[in-house]
Amino acid sequence: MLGDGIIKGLAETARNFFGSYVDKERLTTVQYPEERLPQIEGTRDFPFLVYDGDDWEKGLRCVSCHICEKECPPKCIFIEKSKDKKPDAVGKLQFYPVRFDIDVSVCMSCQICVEVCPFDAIKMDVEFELSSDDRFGGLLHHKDKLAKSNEYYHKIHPTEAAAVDAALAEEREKEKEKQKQAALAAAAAAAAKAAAAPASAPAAHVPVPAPGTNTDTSAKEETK
Amino acid sequence: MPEMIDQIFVLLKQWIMGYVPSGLQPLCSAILSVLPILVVFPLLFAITTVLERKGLGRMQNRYGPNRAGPWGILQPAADGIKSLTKEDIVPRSADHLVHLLAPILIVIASFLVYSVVPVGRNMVVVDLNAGVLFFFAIGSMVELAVFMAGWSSRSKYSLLGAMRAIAQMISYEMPMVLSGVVAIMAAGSLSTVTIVNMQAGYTGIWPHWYLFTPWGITGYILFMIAATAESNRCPFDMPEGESEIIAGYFIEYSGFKFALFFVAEYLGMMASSAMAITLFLGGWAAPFSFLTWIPSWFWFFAKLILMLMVFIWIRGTLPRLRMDQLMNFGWKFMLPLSLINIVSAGLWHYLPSGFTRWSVISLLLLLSCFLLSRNLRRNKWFQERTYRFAS
Amino acid sequence: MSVLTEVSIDTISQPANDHLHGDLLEISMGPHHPSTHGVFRMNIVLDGERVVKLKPVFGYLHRNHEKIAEHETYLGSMPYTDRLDYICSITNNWAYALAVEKLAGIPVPERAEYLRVITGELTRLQNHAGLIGFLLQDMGASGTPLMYAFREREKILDLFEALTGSRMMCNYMRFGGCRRDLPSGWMEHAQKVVDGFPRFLDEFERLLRTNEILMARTQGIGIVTREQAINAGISGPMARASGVNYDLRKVDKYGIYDRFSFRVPLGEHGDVYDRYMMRLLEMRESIEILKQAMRDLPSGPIMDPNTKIRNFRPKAGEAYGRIEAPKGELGFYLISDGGPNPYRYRVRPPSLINLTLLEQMCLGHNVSDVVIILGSVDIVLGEVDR
Amino acid sequence: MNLEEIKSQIEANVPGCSLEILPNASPSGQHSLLVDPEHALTVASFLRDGASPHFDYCSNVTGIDWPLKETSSKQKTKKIVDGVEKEVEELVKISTGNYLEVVYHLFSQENRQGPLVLRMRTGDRAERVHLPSLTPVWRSAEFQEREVYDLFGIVFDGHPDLRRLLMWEDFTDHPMRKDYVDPDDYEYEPTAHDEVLRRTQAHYAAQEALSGAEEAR
Amino acid sequence: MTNHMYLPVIVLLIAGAAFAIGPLALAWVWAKKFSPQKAGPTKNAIYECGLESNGDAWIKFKPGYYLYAIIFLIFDVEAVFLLPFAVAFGGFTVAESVSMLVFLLLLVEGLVWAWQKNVLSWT
Amino acid sequence: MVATSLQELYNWGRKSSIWPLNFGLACCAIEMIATTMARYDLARFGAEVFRPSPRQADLMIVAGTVTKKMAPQVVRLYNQMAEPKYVISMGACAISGGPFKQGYNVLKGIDRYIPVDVFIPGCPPRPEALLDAFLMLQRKIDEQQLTGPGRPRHLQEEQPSEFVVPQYGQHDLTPTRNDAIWHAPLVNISNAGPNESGRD
Repeated sequence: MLGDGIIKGLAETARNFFGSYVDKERLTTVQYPEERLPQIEGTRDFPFLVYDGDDWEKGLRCVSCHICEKECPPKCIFIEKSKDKKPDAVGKLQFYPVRFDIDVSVCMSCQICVEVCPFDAIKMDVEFELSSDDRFGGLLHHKDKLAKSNEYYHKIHPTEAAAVDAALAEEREKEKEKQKQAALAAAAAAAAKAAAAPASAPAAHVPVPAPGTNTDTSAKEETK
Repeated sequence: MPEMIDQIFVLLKQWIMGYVPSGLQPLCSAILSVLPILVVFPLLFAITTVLERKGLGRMQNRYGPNRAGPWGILQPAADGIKSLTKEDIVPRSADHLVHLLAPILIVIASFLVYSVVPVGRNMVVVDLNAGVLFFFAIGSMVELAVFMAGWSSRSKYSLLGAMRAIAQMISYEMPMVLSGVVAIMAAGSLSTVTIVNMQAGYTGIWPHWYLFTPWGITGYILFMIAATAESNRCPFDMPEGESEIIAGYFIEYSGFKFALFFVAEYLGMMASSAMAITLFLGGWAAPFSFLTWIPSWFWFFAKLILMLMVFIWIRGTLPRLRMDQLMNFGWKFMLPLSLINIVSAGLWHYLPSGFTRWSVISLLLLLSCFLLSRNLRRNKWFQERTYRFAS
Repeated sequence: MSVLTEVSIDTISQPANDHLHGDLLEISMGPHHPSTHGVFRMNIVLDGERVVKLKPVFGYLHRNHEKIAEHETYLGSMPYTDRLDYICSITNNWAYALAVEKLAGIPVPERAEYLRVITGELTRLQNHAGLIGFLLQDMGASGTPLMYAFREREKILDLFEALTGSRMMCNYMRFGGCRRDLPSGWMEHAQKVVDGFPRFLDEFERLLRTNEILMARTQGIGIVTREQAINAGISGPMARASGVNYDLRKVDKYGIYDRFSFRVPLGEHGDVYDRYMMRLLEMRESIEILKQAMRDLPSGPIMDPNTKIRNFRPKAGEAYGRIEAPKGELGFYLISDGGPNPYRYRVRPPSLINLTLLEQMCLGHNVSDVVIILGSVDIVLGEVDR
Repeated sequence: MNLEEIKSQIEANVPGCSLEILPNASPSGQHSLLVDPEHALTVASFLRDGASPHFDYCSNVTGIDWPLKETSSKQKTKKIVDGVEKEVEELVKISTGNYLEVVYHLFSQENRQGPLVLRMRTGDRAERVHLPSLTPVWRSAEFQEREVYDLFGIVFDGHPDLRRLLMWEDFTDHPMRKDYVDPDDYEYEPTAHDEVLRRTQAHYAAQEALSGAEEAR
Repeated sequence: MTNHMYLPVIVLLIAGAAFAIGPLALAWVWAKKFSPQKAGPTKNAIYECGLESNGDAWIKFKPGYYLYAIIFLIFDVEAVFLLPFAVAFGGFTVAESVSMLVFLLLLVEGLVWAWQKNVLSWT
Repeated sequence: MVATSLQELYNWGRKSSIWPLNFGLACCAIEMIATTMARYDLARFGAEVFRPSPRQADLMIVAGTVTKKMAPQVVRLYNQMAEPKYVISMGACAISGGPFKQGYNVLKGIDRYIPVDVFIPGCPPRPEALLDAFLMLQRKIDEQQLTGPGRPRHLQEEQPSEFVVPQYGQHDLTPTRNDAIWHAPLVNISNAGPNESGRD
């Protein structure tokens, strides 16, 4: 009979129509600004820089090795390496980025920077409400905007962050062990040489510059 | 008391008329009759658009507009303000006058047809003794306006839309008129008021609607299909066929001119529904004898909204036909069937009432429906298929 | 200068000087058109509404993928492949990874192969669901089938997001494995989605499979015969709708596809309806594969331990690797000169080649048919123009 | 399927054609067959209809640009220097390339075999860029050959509709060639790198010269 | 009464026209007062999918379309005859009805003829 | 008083009824479609009426890569839209060329030719990000003045409503940008020298 397929279809839409009043499956809308979908843990949007401790400038894990900049497929990262070294959150002397820009208007959220970073310094954020009406200022994120604390990282990607922390701790442990060994060896060597010459000051005692003296002065000047 | 409420608008008008000097009485009476139409139907149009958008939303597992005003009911107001303040663009090469006249004409035509629709007991603008004829005649003006719009825009897509529109509308004009003829035969009058009055009686609790006869239901379905095509609604929305010819005949219209086409489309849809109600669903008559205490105008609008919802429902479900299929369906199925329907309505008149009459006419109609649809499906490209699998 | 000079009306022989013919109408459909699936353009010459000539015009989304890839490292091209056929990023990743693996001779651990099959078949599900939704949208159904299709698609996208981090641009595969192992709870969630999918298919079939309008609109439209399909290099569901029994999952048995039992649906007529039904039937087969793969998923590493991701330099040579992407045969042809970038990087786009017969399919049909024929080919412009 | 066998099959059936097997060092082992352009169409028809297996399915067509590449290596040669034969190390320039190449990947759907990689080379990269079109044999080559024509500039004789595929008609370059120079439109790049940066700088210098009012910080 | 019969229709006609023209006039006033109309060569060109339109849309369109109009005319005339017949039908004798049936059949024959001639096949 | 309420009404009407142009270019278009679908439901804001004709649309969502071949068409479509009209540049490609900006056929940002109201970064942006941008556009509309010198472009007589449509050239589009609307900041070249330390 002409029309039975049509009637079957009509029945289906009617079922959905009435179902939408009783069944959550048939009313899937999440009313965005008020309601939000539960955040999925693995989500990635744009990269951010992780820092340890409280001071974002001091605690940045980034040592500006330029690996992410080189590997970034669309080349949206721009790093300027410092000329001097500063102690990081655990007190180790490191180079640091004088300038670390990510152009989110170019970034393709591919996560390759995260993958290649040997220092776990760059991670993916879940923040997506970055709309702006300022094409040049609003979408070029500088170091200050990119730096986010490790706690924040734990909040958005708990499992991953825990794994990263464990790995870092292990590495530090190893590092410490190595340093200890080195120190022991050095001590032994020093002891052997003790008679010959007085021990020179170990490298870890370089005076620390006052915090905030050399901030990202250049970063802000670039765009207007 | 029920009569009081039923006739409240009529009484209101009479009360006002009492204060009007007799010289102005005809004019005032006319204005008072026309005013409600100008208020009620555009309002109904606004409600329908909200209903449609929210209803479609619900069919599609979502809410639909719910931000403008409480529950989104002010959405049409926002759309209206936006349309009013939107720039009006007329293509350079277009025929400016015709381009301007088309939306005006289509709205006029859409309003005029309401003058013969009885929306309640004693509630009709003018009881023309050729009311149905008037309805169809004025309804054809819409076709003209649509063609004017499409042709004057001088865009290729609008030209295609206009060509489709004119072909489609004249093809479905015939089944629409002919399927209405059966009701006229039964009522013996072209006056819409008489036709409704003829259906106002009851047998037991059942009303004397023409819908409840074999030729009536056939006529009703044919009329509704034709009305869908006449008002360019899905699945017959070829003249504006969004996915094919972009926006069809009104592709070059912006601002309020475009809104007027929108208004006219819905007014046309409501007018066709109103005529279907008048011809087959007993107009303002209550569906059961024990419900007659509810005012007649309520029943009319209840039926109207119900039918609009069916339109929306269909729109939410069906894909569009193709032009040639539409024409085939119109000329090779609708037209012959409506002619047969006229014959069977005639036979009905001469056969003795009772079960025989029912079964003979039903059989005749079903058989012809079956044969005609088989003819439509004769094409080898119209079958369910089974598929083979390679492993 | 007009871009429309490409098809000139003079070059078309006017139909017989018959009083039943008017002037020909030359129309450009696209690049902005609601149903050209992006920025595709067809120059159409119409006699009334009948198509007498149709020339596709490409390039409105030519994003220089191949040229950019010649400047990128092998790893750096991986996220770009996501954006080829942007609906099925995972299968693109897979094809590219496969080509690189062939080029450099990299083995893939078993668990990674299973993960590839699972994500790849999920991709096929969501692509086909989306396609039939779009096809019906082109046919004029006002959104409802598309909404239902996207309702299901969102569920699969949630799975992708949980696994790969992104809804559409998954960037999931690496040469020698996959990027990330399953997070906890993913498998149960996926199981639920896969088990619920047939219900959606049933619903969809009730909604439209036997619909008279759908049958009338799609049957006998845009016919491609078996011989034409093979000669024109048509692949994927579109070829199978014409009865070509050529599914690379069966032919090449790449990855671990020889371990699963599934059937390949074949059409007879090669018209739009067959292509539509191929997608519906293939989804059911994909569900079968998914069930088997999820049942058999072994544990183990997901990356080949000897493969470097950074500073990856394959030996000089070339390789052509191909997979059965949802749209057809997706191939990558790579030439290495020993450097960190491919010397030549070529994508064999199924969408583009499936369009070869577009004109032939459309001739003699209506404008309305053109959009559904195009819809049934299942093109994605990112891949057509690259 | 063996490439040698196919080669001998073709040689037996297409007289006068010169074929060469180009080895492929990669683990994929997809060696290719270099066909001379004069006989390519005959060879193609034979491969489709006469060869066993029938290569009825041409999957992929693409072009490759091999610009002139001069490598110099030191070679020891014997030379008579001052009347005495000496072994002298000499810089020998080896030039390779300087041609455009088209590659066809053929498969047999019937026997499910492949790929057979067919190659053709042009005479040089400037004038002698004509090659026979294989579209008459495999329709699937139609768009792909157009693409090669567009992006590499190889002219396919016998192609039914050879126009640019991806770029616009008035475009004069062939962007996939290795020596293609991109248009200079990087006026502003917040995170400019390498080549882009150099071009941006050049651009800005030029701009400053034009309008001195702009303050270059 | 009869001379006022069509007065409401005329009023409705005027009102309908006002309903259309009123907002258009309002929009015009708005444009004059606040939001200037900005015509331009591209803006007021014909829309064709974002390209410049090539060739005119006002062509000699396929005459096949007009055949439908002719057939429509025939049947419209039929309807004009049918309507009075329908009104008077209640009082007809069988013979009168049969004569009307003959008239109908003649038209049906015309339809069948057109059908056979493939005039009703839309291409 | 009257003017204020008129302005409020005007802004409310415009912002509650933004009809986007049915216009998708690439990947982002799929997310744009997803935004209109049941889960995100752009219709709640009255914006599900995707008009296929630019005459009836208010908002152009440039969703995806604008190639040089497509740019003239995009500008022409924008020109053919009726005022007031808004543009959302959705996704990295539309803003700056994004990942494909090094391609020879990719336009480095649609704002070179037409004025853009809101930029959404992301590749592609999540549907929520589009909703967020949409809300931002609504806020922007809400703040617009009906009179006075601060009134938006479309209310000012002297401001253009259509922009130069670029032409296909032999190597590139001509002009490569519309200087009237596109003002790039100058790069601090000395700071961004190519041969700095740590780069290899």
